Amino acid sequence: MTEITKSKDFGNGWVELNIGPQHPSTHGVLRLKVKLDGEIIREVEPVIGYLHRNAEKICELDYYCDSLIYFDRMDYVGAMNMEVGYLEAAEKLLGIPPPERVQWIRVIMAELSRIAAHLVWAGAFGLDLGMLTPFFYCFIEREKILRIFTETCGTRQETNYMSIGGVYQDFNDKIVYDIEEFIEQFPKKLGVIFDAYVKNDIFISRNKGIGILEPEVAIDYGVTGPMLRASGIDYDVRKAEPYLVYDKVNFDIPVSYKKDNLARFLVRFEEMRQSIKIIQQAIKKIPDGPYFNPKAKKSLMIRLRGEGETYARTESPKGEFGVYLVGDGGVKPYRVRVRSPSFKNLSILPVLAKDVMIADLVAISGTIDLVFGEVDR
Amino acid sequence: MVEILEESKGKDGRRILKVAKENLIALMANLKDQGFDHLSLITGVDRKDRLEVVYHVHSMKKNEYIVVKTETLDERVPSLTSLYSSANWDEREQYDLMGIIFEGHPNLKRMFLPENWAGHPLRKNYDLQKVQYINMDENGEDYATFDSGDGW
Amino acid sequence: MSILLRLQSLFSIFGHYLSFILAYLFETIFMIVFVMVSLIAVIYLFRKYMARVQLRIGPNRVGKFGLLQLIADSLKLVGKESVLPRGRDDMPFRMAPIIIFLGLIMSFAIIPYGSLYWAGSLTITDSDVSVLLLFAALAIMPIGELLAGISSKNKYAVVGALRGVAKDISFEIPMMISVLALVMMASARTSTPLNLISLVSVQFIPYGIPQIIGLGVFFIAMVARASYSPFDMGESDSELVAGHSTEYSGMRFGMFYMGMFGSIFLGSMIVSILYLGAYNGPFSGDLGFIYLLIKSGILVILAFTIWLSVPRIRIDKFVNLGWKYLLPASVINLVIAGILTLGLGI
Amino acid sequence: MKTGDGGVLTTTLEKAMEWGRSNSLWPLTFGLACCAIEMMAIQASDLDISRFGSEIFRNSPRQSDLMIVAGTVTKKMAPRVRRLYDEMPYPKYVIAMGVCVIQGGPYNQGYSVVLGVDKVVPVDVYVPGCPPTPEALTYGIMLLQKKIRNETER
Amino acid sequence: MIEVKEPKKEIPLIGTIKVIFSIGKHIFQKPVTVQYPEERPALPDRFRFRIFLSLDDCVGCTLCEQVCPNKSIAMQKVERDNPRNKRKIYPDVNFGTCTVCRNCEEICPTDAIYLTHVFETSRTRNSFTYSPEELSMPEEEVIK
Repeated sequence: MTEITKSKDFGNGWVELNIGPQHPSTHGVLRLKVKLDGEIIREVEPVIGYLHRNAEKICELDYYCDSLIYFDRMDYVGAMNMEVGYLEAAEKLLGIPPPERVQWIRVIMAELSRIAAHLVWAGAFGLDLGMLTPFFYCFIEREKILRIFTETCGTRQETNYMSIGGVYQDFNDKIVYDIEEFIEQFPKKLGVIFDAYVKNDIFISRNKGIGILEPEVAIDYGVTGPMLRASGIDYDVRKAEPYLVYDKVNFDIPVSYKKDNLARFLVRFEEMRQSIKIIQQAIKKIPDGPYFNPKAKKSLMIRLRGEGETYARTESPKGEFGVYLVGDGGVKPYRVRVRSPSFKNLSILPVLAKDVMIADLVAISGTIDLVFGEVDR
Repeated sequence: MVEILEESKGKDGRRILKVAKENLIALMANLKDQGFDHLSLITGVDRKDRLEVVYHVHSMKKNEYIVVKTETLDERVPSLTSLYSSANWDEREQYDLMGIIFEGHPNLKRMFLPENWAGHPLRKNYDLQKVQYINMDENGEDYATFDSGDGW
Repeated sequence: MSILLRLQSLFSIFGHYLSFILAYLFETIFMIVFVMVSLIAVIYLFRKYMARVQLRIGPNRVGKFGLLQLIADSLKLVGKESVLPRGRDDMPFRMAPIIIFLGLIMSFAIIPYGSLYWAGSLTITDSDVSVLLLFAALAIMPIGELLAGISSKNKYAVVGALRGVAKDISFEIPMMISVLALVMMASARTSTPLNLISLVSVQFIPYGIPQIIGLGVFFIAMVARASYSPFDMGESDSELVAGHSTEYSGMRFGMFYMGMFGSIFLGSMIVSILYLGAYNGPFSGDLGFIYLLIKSGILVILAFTIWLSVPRIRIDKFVNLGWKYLLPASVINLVIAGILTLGLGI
Repeated sequence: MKTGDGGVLTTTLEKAMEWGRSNSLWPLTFGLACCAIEMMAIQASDLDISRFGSEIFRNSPRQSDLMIVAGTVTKKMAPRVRRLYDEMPYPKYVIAMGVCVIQGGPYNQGYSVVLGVDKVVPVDVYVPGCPPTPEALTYGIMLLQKKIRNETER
Repeated sequence: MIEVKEPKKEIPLIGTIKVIFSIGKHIFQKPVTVQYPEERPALPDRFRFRIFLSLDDCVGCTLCEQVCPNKSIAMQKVERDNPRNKRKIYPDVNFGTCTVCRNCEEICPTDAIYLTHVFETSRTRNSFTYSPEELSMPEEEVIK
């Protein structure tokens, strides 16, 4: 909308069209330079950086405990997963392992957050395709999760719930009761949303066979998460390299061999059901104990020193989320590097959206599940 | 066999291989043959006197992780785009923020910032006090400027 | 007796010519007021209905139940700056919204409304070829959309307008064929089958029952004409920002907005006239207009529900649908109509 | 009718226009970052902004009255924000949502974030919070409505 | 690992009609909207938004200033009679940058700085720096 382009002559009647940065289907500030041949897209070039917020630089200027707020704002729809990812790296670097109870709490919160992220995606994907109503049903469910977050830690979206070696506040009975109530009624509501999508012939025809991603290409481009699993590779960091207590809960990785948009859609919905399964087990197994490591007392927060380097990878809603931390013995990190899954997943878009129609481009970029706080950081 | 300068284990228990930058491509090709098909991350670390480039390589089948490190004094490192497609954007990003020039990269343009942005922000000697501004010209292309009246 | 003649007789004290001029003037004012009021009602209904389906409340801050919401909207749109973008084709750009609105009002003028207690017959124009007139008037609105898209010199608008044309071509022919079947059936009973009033009067059973395929084809065509989801590729808001009306603002956009809601109301009125027996119903003598409103209201709500729950069809799939399914279906419908008319003599 | 102090008719008309404008603020679909999700949440069922007549999120800046700048405005994005603002027809209003937009927020020490969107476009109402809860944003919109009707100034 | 199956193929149009009806049925459900200005949402106890400062408790330790990730807190000299605060410095908070991360509340050794439920802090001017006195006042008084 906002860009001017002079009509360039490509010699074959192609028109250059700028989609974004303000465009309803770019989920934020993606700009796509598209070469159009009538309705058919011949070339796509994503231009990113419109939300480059220099998080990696600012993390170097702050204490270890403070950097957490920048991680919250990376994948802002699934903030808890980002916190888990950073703390996995930071706790190894600083040598402060979290107590058992904290690990279970983190698993529950991360999975709730994953559901919230997928719900936002599911609603926005419907809007991309021109389906207005499921968005609202998704957000009603998401509000319930945010309600649990508010009860637990006081803020809705950018929770900043976890701290090094612990969590900010402990679970109480009401929170446990609310979570149980939520997971009891959620599968039914999810079924309504799911049916609203997949029973629809038009929805199927818009997604089936569109945007086929071969597994070899996906690995070559570093695509992870639901996108890779929809291409038939059962790679999930929660199973491949279990962190927290994911090895103590029983869940399955949803895989599809169809490789198209519909497969990605189904995999994400199945992931939500698996998350419910994880929460159901975790809420029963959660042990008593302290909710933070005494080594990381609140008053000592700003005096933690770390040396060496760690790389921790976790499974965020978008894919493999990695944090590479380098410390030089001071109270502030020396280098923070984030492997953001959306960034890698976006790099596959020029391959997927070649010789498709404009409507398909919207559907494909919808299934990639982009969050720009994470792409641009 | 490629000559490995140093082999160690990090705090997280991952194998770290240190290699001279001349041998980098050979080592990576070798690793790719062994099944390390997923180049997960490229990181540049500014060690003040030298630049360190860290590659995290991962094998989907064997589920193994290897960290390859190399160092450069003249900001130049061979590009891995011929081996891994995922190196393309990562290297552009590191060139943008860290100023590492990847030789042989097909399209080494800045990822996030405009082309004429002065300096590379993640370097330790980058001066945050010197504020730069960005504006857009008639064609929709960005340019950076030190003049506060010309941009935001 | 139509409104025009009654008005003329009312003004007959002014002499023959003056009374006709006054009658035309008042009729036009009535017409525009009726269209405006019904549009406001439809938009308000849509916003409330959408809100309730989405488990929300909808506008309720201005006036009781937010009844004045549309007044506020239109006041705002009137007071808003109407931007004329640089690089436009001036004349078509200014004309396009007027053409759309004109086409809408013209089509409303041709519809037979039936009668209401003391007001008598509400039909405005009565012509022997009103079916042809109606479809001629309906064909005006796409021209406005095309002009709007091409003249704004915006790539989204151009693509939107071209999609609109492709869409129109693919449903126009099946629509006309299904109307042809209707006229064929009616011609067995009446000497003026092209007159909408006599077309309604011969529907002892609504033609939607023997012509169920035609009803489906025609309803799809009417939803597509109003560019409602799933056929809103012309202004698909998640792909082409706002399609052909991207560059319009202020009251000019307001006309597009009204045109969009007006054409679904118009479409459901036409469907109820052609297929559902219009103002006929039990005890319908003086209540005809109410029956028509109820029938078209149900169809409008059906169209809204479809809009809210169905994703957009891709344009090539729709063209495919138009030529490969709708056209054969309408031809089959024509054959059925022929058998019914000639063979069975219904 | 006397000129200068404005006749009764013009004031009534002016009042009516202000009433119309304040009750029909159509926001621009313009999400930048985290706050955009909360902006979507005010549109969603739990805190239904359509009660105030702002339900129609228009995609084209030409048809919208209110720009909710939701999320960090980076230096690269600022010219585009300005351009979108220029494309909107008068009368137009801007709400700065979230602390990133007000004064740079958590990123105020960095190199690529505009410290306050009021350097780019004139802002009518500032809603602090990171991100503001939907209720806080609704309060901001109500404040803007009051401002349009010249009722209060905060 | 489980394989996700594609949904069963239905007769064309039947599924779509089912979806239309199942969505249309929602009109009979009660709306979930909480009408904000009239009905206050029941905020949980732990909900946090605006920072308050208890002037009598503050000892001027500057820990909150150090821990604040985005330098929203600065120490101000306030002439006030408080025997525990020898240096007479109190924090002021810039709500134009505060991200409600609650680090200051956690680290405060005397619980002088804490967060409360007040969230109606919108303004029409870009001046969000609250002096220590203003921080200890309720929001309505600050506006005046």
